[in-house]
Amino acid sequence: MDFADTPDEAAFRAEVAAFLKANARPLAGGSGEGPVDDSHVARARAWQARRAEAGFAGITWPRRFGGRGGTPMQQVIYAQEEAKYDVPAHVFEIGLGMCIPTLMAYAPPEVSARYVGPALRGEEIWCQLFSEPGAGSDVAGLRMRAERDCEDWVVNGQKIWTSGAHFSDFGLLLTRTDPGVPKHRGLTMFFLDMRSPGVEVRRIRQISGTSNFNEVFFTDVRIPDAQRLGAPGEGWTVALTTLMHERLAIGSLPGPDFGELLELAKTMQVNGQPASRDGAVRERLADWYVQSKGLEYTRMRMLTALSRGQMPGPEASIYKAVSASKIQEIATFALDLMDSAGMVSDPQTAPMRAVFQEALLYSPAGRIAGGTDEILKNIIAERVLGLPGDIRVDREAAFNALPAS
Amino acid sequence: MDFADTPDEAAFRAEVAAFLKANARPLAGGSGEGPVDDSHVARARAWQARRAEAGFAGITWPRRFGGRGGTPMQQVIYAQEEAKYDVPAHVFEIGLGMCIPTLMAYAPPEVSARYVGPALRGEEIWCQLFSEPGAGSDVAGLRMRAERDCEDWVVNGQKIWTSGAHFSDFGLLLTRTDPGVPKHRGLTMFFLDMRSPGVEVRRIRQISGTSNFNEVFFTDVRIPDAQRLGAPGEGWTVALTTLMHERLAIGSLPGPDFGELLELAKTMQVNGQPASRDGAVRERLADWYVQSKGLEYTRMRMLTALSRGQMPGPEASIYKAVSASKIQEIATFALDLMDSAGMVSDPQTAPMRAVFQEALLYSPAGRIAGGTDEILKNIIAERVLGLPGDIRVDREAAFNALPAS
Amino acid sequence: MNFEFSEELGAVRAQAQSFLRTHASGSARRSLEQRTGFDAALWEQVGRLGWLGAAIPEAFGGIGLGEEGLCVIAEEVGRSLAALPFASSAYLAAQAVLLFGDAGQKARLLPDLARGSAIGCFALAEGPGAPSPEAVRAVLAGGALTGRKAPVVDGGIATLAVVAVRDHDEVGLCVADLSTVGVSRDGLDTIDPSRNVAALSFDRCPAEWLPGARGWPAVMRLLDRAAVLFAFEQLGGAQASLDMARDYALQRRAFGRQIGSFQAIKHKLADVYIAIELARSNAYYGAYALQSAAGDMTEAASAARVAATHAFELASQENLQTHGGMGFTWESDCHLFYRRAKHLSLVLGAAPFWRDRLVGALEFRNAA
Amino acid sequence: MNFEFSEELGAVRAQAQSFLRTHASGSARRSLEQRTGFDAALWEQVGRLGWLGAAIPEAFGGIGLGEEGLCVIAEEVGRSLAALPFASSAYLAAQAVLLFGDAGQKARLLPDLARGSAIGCFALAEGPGAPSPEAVRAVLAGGALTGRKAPVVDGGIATLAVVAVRDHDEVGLCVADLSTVGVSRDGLDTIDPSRNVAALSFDRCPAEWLPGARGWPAVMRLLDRAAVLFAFEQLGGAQASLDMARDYALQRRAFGRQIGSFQAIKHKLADVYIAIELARSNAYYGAYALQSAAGDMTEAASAARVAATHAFELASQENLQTHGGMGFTWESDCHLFYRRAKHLSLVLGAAPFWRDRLVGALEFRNAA
Repeated sequence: MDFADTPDEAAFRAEVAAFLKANARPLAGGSGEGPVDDSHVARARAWQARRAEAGFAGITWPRRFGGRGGTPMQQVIYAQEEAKYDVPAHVFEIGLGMCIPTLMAYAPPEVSARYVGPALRGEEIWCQLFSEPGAGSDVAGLRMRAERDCEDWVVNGQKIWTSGAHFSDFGLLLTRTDPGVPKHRGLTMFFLDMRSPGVEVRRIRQISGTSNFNEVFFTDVRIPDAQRLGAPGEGWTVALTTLMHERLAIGSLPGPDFGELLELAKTMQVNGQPASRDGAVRERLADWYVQSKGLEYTRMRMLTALSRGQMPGPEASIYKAVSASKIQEIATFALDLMDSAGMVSDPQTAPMRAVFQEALLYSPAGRIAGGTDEILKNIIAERVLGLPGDIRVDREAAFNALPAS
Repeated sequence: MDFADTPDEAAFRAEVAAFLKANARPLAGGSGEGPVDDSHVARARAWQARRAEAGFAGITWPRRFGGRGGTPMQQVIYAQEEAKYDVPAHVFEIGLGMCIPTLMAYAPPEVSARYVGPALRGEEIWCQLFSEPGAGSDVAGLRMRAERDCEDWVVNGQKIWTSGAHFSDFGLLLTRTDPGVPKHRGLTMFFLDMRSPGVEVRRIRQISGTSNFNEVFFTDVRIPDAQRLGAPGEGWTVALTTLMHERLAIGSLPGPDFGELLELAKTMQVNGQPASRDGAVRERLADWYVQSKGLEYTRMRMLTALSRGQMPGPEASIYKAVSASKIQEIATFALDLMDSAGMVSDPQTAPMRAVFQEALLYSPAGRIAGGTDEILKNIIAERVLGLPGDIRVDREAAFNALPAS
Repeated sequence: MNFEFSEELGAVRAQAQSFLRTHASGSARRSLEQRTGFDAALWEQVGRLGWLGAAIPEAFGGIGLGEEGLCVIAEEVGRSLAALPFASSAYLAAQAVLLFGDAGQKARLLPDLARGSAIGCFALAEGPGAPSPEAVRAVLAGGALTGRKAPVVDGGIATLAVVAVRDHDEVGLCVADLSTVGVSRDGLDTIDPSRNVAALSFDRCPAEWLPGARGWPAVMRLLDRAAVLFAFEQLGGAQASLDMARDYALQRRAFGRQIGSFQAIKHKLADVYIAIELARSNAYYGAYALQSAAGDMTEAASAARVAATHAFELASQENLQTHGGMGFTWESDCHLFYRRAKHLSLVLGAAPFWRDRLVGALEFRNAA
Repeated sequence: MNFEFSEELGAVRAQAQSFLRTHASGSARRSLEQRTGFDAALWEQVGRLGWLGAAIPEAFGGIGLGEEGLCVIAEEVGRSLAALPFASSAYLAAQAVLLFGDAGQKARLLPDLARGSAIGCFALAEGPGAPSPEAVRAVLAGGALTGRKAPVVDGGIATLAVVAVRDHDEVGLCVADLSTVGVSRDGLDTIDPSRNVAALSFDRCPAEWLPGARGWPAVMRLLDRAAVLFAFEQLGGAQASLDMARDYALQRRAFGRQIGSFQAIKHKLADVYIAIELARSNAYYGAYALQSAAGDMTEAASAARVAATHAFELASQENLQTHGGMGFTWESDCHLFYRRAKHLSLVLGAAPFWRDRLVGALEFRNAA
């Protein structure tokens, strides 16, 4: 065993490193990503254009659409190297990671040709509009209605949890076109211009105070039939393509880990000695180290598989299943170590600039967004272990005969 | 708040205490219950006769059947006081706690009159034959066939997990008399003489080495129709009466608790000091204390309700739900404290006469027998919290159309 | 066997519950969004109802319901999430004066605390770490108090403070009027902005000892007693969280069924129920020990506190989780419970402190 | 990125798996019921296959597959539950001689250990408690070993023992032939009677130092290396437990459905899967550290050991639980895994010892 690149991988890594060194500043502490405001989006567009110019955008995409025609391992190597630099990358993750691959799979070549290039060069940003207030874990239970009217479809309803909707140019939209058939069979996928009349975007405020998501309201929005992806009623199949790409993007969540806790434990006191000497603290430090390293090495095993030409599957669900609740537990435990002062969340006052207090408030979202703990365990049980699906009462009944939530 | 008896309760307690003091030896360490061999059963019969003679058997039963016509609280007071004495009581728990109450509820008065007295006086012991190899948590899925033949029923099949079958005189037997209707509607209840031709009892060896249970095989066993309880096809309703009485009997399970662990922790070393000084050990001691006291005080709250004339309900499920896995966790943790010597199970050598090693081996059964962890949580969710039942696919189909396990 | 609150206190509970349902609804959210940390109008009403004097004898302006009465009200305050300095004033400041004050102090301070015209707070911590005598560095010497206490819950809105101080080697409690010169207050941002928290600085501020509270054991006695009352407040919050989760699980549908029909949700909420029942039973025993001056007050208080902290944290986390995406939005009330659960778990010694204290008491008893 | 065993070792694994499926089936049950604690016939075959010499150089009679080769075989031995003194002899005794013996000792001892004609055991503990130099009281002085070691896994069937001893203040390892006078052995009943465990008493028994193993750090170095190999054996047992549980959950029906369709079972087994994957990944890193002599051997070994102990204990417990009533009968194999899981978790320092060791190493690295 070793952690070395193959000769091809090493050559590609060197090429990437040279590009980055010439074009970006190395990270100097922090995540390098500030709040997603207009200027951030502008910087992200500029960086995406630079990447594309250098041939590092769409690394795995076909050359005919402007991609590099490279391997998934090259994609990973690029991401590993880029993570060392202070560049604004997240703005394009959903569009390039999920929406455009779906477009390339289902749109006629001339349509793809129109949209792929601008997306690749950061000129147009895409978002994904699937979830609804009544359709979260159960995406296929969505109600947004699209009705045919001559050459257009008329769309009414509400989407939610739409990352980046407020700065996106285009959106991938899953709608219900036939409520009279079972739920999975009455869906149709479209893409649309987010500036279409009747589209209204509102930010959602989270308990952490930030707004990573939006609600998007549709009132008589007209979408040309030419912007349909896949046949009417085939939207679920199209959506599975998108969601498959989402799963590949799931990683462990950022947040304080055993290292931060060890640092804290050295400065806190328990019974007159450093908390790091306390058995209960040491037990947790050890267990969280083992979990974190376990995830890190699991990723290396998956990369090894990728490097050998295999594709990782639903096993990747364990990242979020483990790390989401771990962050919440670490935050809770760290606050307990500070005792009453643990309630103070002012970064000027709280130990370690309040990383633990912040984590207390954002970690609950980590256990829900992008798949709840419960959905992830279902995925592992069904798709990895091969256990049966839950009993479904909604498979065969017409959608409009199901009770509403 | 106080823990005092009402005047009536105090008078009854004094009466019980006087009887016990005159007729039994106080407990001197240990549970007072040895292995259930022939001599134990004989002692148990003798003690039951003495109790009955003094009016302390069937405390809550009607006087017309030889009971005392007392209150559930008197039953509890008797049990509390008796628990201080070295008397063999468990042999009759199932018969008097579950079988005879079912008989009294469903048999004609003259039949009850024949059986209740002998059971009360310890002359006849009863067991309960419900579970089968293919019907554990799902008792109503049982397959044992009873077919009508003139004035008799002919029974074939196998029962399992039958406590005390090898020393019982009579049994309460749930059978399937109509496989052509949905599962809950095709059952019929009988009682039978355990010495009937065709009944064969085999002991089951558990991993702890003891045999608390039996398998019972039925080959063309004939049961007179007069020994049917309830109408044919009404067996499930009759069984619910029996099972309701079972639930009331559930208590916390015996096994090592925080007290034993504290004692061990004082003699084991962690990093050169007594393990009881180690933070991880202290955390567990505290949490297990809180759990145990929580159960103890919960019982007091239920007794208060009982004393006020209310009946405890499915809330009692929390005893076993908490204590079964607690014992397994305590045993596991205690062995870890001993490190490699924790594997030695010889009571002469192992710390504290190997209570923790023994608990390691018997505790898994505690999480299963009398309701698995999973079933208990379902009961709490459905019957206490009012959440919906699991989706049932077996409610309406004919039993013989269901796939076999 | 009479291990339940009396019928009289049952009536007190019913009245408190119904009053708070009407008047405290939205109290926490208003306090959170307007950053007042305090619902002044509700406080005035609560004072008029006599709740603040529940455990204060009638001779000092209370209504003499006893400690059990205060437990019952504490549970309802917790359930309602009311943004009140109730705990600071009634469980800590008033109890300190009642337990440790001399006759003059009781007569002077308790009536105002009982009617709510005075608001008390309790100033123990001086930065991170569990309660300990060594951590008390504020000094009271010659009637002048100097030091900095933080965080002090309700420190920004209180009129008087019970303060842990030292005079050379001796640690104890004193009482200080917060309107005098030499007191400065700085508001602190916390994880639960529906509650007021401040740093209090005393610069040669006039203060007087509570004569009965000299020595660390007296401070711990106050903490033990308050821990039971906090446990009831936490219990109320835990039960409200579970009720909210259950109602949502019955109402919300996914995959064509109520989400409460999935075992993942059912067993999660069963676990929460179990934690709450264990906490309730331990809290009851705490109330019994509080009222009856039982010999095992430390074990009773520690167990009640540990169990209630666990129950409210778990219940509020899993309530949020049960609500899915809506759970982590600002508009949902889930985060109000989640914040309050952590706030209450930290306010008077966190769980590790109480676990250690519990085992210490068990060792002592076992050795004795 | 090449974080996977080589194709060659993949073939070794396949061969081992297939051999053990045929020849080790029932080995643990026979050993348990006949109280032999040992499957002698299987041991002979395993010796002939060269497995015992997997990590022993060819010069000393081994087959030179390296430490990674031994890891792969260890996982398969664990999966099969084979009742063999494999760990005692191959991970501990042979490794001790290889690491710390002089040329003469290696030449004399290793070939027999490699072919299985000698069986080694490792005698460290002297009663309850985690490994520590202070707990070593057996004395080697003037070539004579005196002391009592218990428990010693495979102590009743081994032909030679590597023994932790002291000479005044210095602790280290020596090797003793168990057929000499002065050795007495007493069998010990344990929670896993499928394995032999004994107390070994040495009364002025001839023994010789392993020259490289003077000082406690050398003992710990052996433990670190063995911990990785034990982790693979535990991992194999954990995976076999999960496979058994999944198969049963697919086959067994209740309430008209496969029990594997209930979320309570699905999520339980998902938790087991997660524990196993984390353990597997940590064990892989342990194998890498073992083979490459990486600088973080202690962290790698401790993490592998802690994760594998947790995984096998959880997997074997929940396999039993998934089987319901059948799970706790003597006839079911569930208890064989359950017993072995606890046996393996105790055999070389239990989880608390390794957690403490891990954090100690992290503190040291962090401070350095």
